[in-house]
Amino acid sequence: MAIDLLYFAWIREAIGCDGETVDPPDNVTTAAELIDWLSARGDGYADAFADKGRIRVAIDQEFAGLEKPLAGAREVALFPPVTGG
Amino acid sequence: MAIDLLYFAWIREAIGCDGETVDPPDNVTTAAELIDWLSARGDGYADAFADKGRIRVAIDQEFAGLEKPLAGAREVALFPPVTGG
Amino acid sequence: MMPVIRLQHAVFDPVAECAKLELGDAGAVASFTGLVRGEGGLVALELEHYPAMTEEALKRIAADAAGRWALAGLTIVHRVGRMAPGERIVFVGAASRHRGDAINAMHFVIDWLKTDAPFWKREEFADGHSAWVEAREGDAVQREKWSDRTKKGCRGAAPLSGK
Amino acid sequence: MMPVIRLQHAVFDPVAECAKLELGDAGAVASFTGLVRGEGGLVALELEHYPAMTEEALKRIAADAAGRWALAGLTIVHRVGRMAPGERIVFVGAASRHRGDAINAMHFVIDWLKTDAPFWKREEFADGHSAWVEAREGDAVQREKWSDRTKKGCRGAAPLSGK
Repeated sequence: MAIDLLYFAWIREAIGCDGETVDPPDNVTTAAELIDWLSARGDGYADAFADKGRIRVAIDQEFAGLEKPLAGAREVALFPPVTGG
Repeated sequence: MAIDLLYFAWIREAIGCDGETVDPPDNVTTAAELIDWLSARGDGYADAFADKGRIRVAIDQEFAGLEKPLAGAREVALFPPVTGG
Repeated sequence: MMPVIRLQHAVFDPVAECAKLELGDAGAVASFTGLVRGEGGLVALELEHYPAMTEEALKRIAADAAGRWALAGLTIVHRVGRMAPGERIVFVGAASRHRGDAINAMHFVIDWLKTDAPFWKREEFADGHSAWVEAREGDAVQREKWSDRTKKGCRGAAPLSGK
Repeated sequence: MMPVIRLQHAVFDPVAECAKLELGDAGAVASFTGLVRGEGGLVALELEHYPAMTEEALKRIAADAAGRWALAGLTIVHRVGRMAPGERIVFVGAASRHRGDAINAMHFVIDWLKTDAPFWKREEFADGHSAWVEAREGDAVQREKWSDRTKKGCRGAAPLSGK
């Protein structure tokens, strides 16, 4: 099923776009698996996701752990630890 | 030896003046004893100092406990618990 | 009490924000203002955010604060986009009858803003280079302190900042 | 860092106070403003103080705060005399590189002001009666919390407010 991906900060810069729509295979069931699948797409992705410990996720605009099932998610955002305020 | 007394807030109101110079006898050696000696001077004083637990003291412009020796103090202030800020 | 939450590109005036909080006759107003520091040759700060999520995240933090302390008013103003040294980035103000409630609510909100709102800072320097600000582990630690202090309304989620 | 301490009859403007703290490029400014509440038919608040001692007491509290936290600026403005509902009584502002330092220093100063500075409040009401404000035991308790948190610079004197 199609998922809208959003990238922020240096993840956006490494990948070279601020988002895209993807249709990952059925064996991609969590954010962590989605990241692994994306990393195989090319250098920019591999660079962006080289250290999974530095990646944070929001699924359908709710912060989530990397192991949370995507379970029909429409929008997944991948970004570094937040630094606002 | 002469001591300048200063009264604040409802202690000032009960006594009816904001200060005076007194010369207590030698057996008045602490703020607590000074308060007892003053209380014998009349109704206003007795009212002001009826509850010693509600009296705070500064000796020569330093906050002090009631039992602190006056030891040559020049200025003693008697007042209720502070309520600023 | 309806929290006031504003996300904006434009500069803002904390005076106006505080004045509104003071008008509530609550007696105690605490505020925090974060500004862009111009040190190390910094010429600009760029604040990126996740538009679809940001306001919701701020509302949630505000609601958590309102659930923990007796507040007469709560205001969060957060800028996004490009800003210059000396400009204000964020304002948090809280009003209450009790100074402790106003101060703690303000402190809570700014701590949680640092860890639970989707903002990212990039610094641009005079020599042309730029760098994304790294999350500080201390922010996650500071945020966690609040779970010890008051239970009511605690969300208990993992911090999004830090390692 | 030289604390700014002002004791005055005149109304003051927290804007001007905050602006000075913001100019220091410290990045974090926390402030507290206490105002006269107009509830219960209150028409005026009279603030009496011990002129020869007050400024020294404020200086000492400011020095204690400066000894505990890394501050770029610290401002205390306290009014004395007669004031109307809605008017500001006290302002405490602290600037630091670290938000925690600015917020904690501000919180410390206002807590200690409540217990260790020679001010007394009298409230006047619309029906003509007036009453001295009673010290709140909570103020002494709140003030004592600081002795647990940081040892450095702690004076350890008994609270002057409370029972």
